Amino acid sequence: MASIKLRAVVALSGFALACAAQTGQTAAPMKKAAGGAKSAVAADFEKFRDIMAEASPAELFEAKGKELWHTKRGPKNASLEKCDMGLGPGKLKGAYVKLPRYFADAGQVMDAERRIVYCMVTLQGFKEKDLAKKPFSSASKTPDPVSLVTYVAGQSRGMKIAVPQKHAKEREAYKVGEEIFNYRAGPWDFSCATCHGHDGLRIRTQDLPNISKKEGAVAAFEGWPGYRMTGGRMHTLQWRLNDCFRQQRFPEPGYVSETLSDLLTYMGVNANGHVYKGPGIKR
Amino acid sequence: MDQTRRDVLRASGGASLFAMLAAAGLLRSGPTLAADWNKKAFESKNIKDALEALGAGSPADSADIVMTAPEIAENGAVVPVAAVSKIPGTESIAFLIAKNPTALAASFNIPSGTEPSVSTRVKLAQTTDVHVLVKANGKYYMTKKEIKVTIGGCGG
Amino acid sequence: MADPMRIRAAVKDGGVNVKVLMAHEMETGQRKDSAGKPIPAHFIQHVSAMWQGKEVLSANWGPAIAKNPFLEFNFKGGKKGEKIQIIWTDNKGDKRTDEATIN
Amino acid sequence: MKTFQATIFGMAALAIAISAQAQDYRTQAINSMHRDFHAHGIAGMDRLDEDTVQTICNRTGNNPPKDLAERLQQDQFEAIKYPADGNYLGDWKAGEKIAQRGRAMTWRDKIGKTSRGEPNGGSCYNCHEIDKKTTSFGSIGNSLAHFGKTRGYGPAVQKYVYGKIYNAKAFNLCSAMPRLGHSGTLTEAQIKDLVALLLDPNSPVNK
Repeated sequence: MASIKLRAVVALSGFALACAAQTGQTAAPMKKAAGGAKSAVAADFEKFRDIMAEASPAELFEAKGKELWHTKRGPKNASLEKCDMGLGPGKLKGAYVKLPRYFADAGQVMDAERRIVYCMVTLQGFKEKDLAKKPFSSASKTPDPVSLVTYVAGQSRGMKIAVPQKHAKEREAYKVGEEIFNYRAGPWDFSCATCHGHDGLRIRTQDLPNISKKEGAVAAFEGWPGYRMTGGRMHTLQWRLNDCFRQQRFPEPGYVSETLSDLLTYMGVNANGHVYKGPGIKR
Repeated sequence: MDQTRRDVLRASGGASLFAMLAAAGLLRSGPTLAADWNKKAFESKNIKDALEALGAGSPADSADIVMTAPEIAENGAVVPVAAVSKIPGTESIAFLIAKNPTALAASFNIPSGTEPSVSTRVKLAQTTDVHVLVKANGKYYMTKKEIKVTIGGCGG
Repeated sequence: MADPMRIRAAVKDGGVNVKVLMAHEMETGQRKDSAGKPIPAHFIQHVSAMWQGKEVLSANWGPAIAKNPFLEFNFKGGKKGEKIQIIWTDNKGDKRTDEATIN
Repeated sequence: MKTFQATIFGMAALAIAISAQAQDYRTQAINSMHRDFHAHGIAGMDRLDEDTVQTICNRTGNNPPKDLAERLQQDQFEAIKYPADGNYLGDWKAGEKIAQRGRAMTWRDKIGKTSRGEPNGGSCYNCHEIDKKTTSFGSIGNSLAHFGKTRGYGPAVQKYVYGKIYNAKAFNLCSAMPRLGHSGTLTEAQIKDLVALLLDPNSPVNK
């Protein structure tokens, strides 16, 4: 029985070859074929995205985040002015581009949003459970950590991405992040790398950055937190990763979890050396 | 008229600033208020009705109006549009969108001393002509440009 | 209460260039919520820009202006250090006034 | 049974190739995900567990030794359920809708249905050019435009296409393409509709 089927496979191998490109590794010629028409459109998109970026709605959320940072709030009626984002309490200039990093007080590697939530819990007395309930922007509400991340990110505008790899835990986070990035599972056999591990791929008309290399990692780091034109909502990388895992057909990752900090360490380190433009605009 | 305007101002809550300005004698021409909003024009379903409601009739095509807008909008929810009028005596600039549920998107009054040039961002329901209507010395002029709205994304 | 605007006013080419971002839903009244109920229209109807007590721009808007609206214009006569005010009013009667210094 | 044997074989071969430390980070990654993820809707925690194909592809960087890949492909091939009626061609119009629809199998969707109550989509245009009229297509997969026109319409091609959509891993073990039949994403009738989209001479794909 098996041998008959085997023969069928051999007989069809010509077609199998024709379809081998479906694996994605040989998709490059396709990209080129579609390239001519696309590049003009892409150039037009870019031009108007630049126009948008000159006065990005993200600035509204930076302003809101700044107000939240300095306001006494929560059960402990405290501001976040003593929150240490890695450069010392209250020192925000250039902090975002050096995250995720290891924090001795928490004994963990933390990305910007994870650290802000940590500060909201330790300094202001909010409960992480409550903050994790509805952590992403909806049509009617932008959660406070989102505005706060946007504010903190804005304080690194024009600065070089320099995610540290000094501490052993930071190096470990990178390695574990890389493994998570490449881990295929779920009903559709997807990993992060399926879409974001190769050069020059698109889903529909959307370019997919290759996060395993610097150029793509920069493209993925850049523009977040981002104002999404669809729905007009401000989103952070926590949201982006959550939605990636949804489309990866995985179960849902925990908000500000270690898994996500590890993935962001992998991405951030790969993007190191590039000048961060600040909160951006997304389609 | 002056009295009415001041009453409206006082009722407008955010007017403390103007009360101050008025007291300081700075308020020479007060801000126009929402009462000016032309309901009929803004509720018109098509360009023709909107033009009628604005009293613009059939405006002449003009090459002296320059509209800047993308050929293809990356996202119909936020489409940057800008218009500059080179027609002397420009008093107002309006944007009208042919295939939106209501055609009139915005109307800007340009006082003397302000350049006849405005930029904003609009929503487009679908691929459509966007018109810029200029009123200058009491006469109306218009230009238009088609903006394509793409679908895209993976829909997951 | 409405969130603050972002106003940038700068002397440019002999005039003043003003860029304004306003935090507003600009709900069209055409959409439905997840339960299928229409979401009522809620949008800025009127914007006014003041400089030295003079209105340098006014605008009437419909709901086709994009969420978190943007406005840019230029006027003559403003100098560094002077203030401009932007006032918006929406269809529910909410309003917001913010001020910025020309630089 | 066969799968089990192949797995043992695979593990033995791989144990030599992979350093202890890399293995350690991998274990940490898996533990991390099991600790940090939670089930949401139809997306249960079991989705984090690898099956044999996934394990082998994960452990070899999607480049398994040839003999191992062939064995596992054979397993996958044998598990393909071909239509009992021997007919592979459905309705290309229905196929086009399935190809366009990107919704299925996420934590927002239902079993066999999208969040909007439509039948599951195949997400085909997300990765492939198919009907040239649709200009919004992805490039993760190759172009399928003029598929039948260039490759023929015969029963052998039909059977091949059915099998490829049902389980792409039967032909290329670490293919990026989901196993749309094997995973229960698409029904037999839906796969037939997709075969028709590519291979019905009247389908716009072949115009």
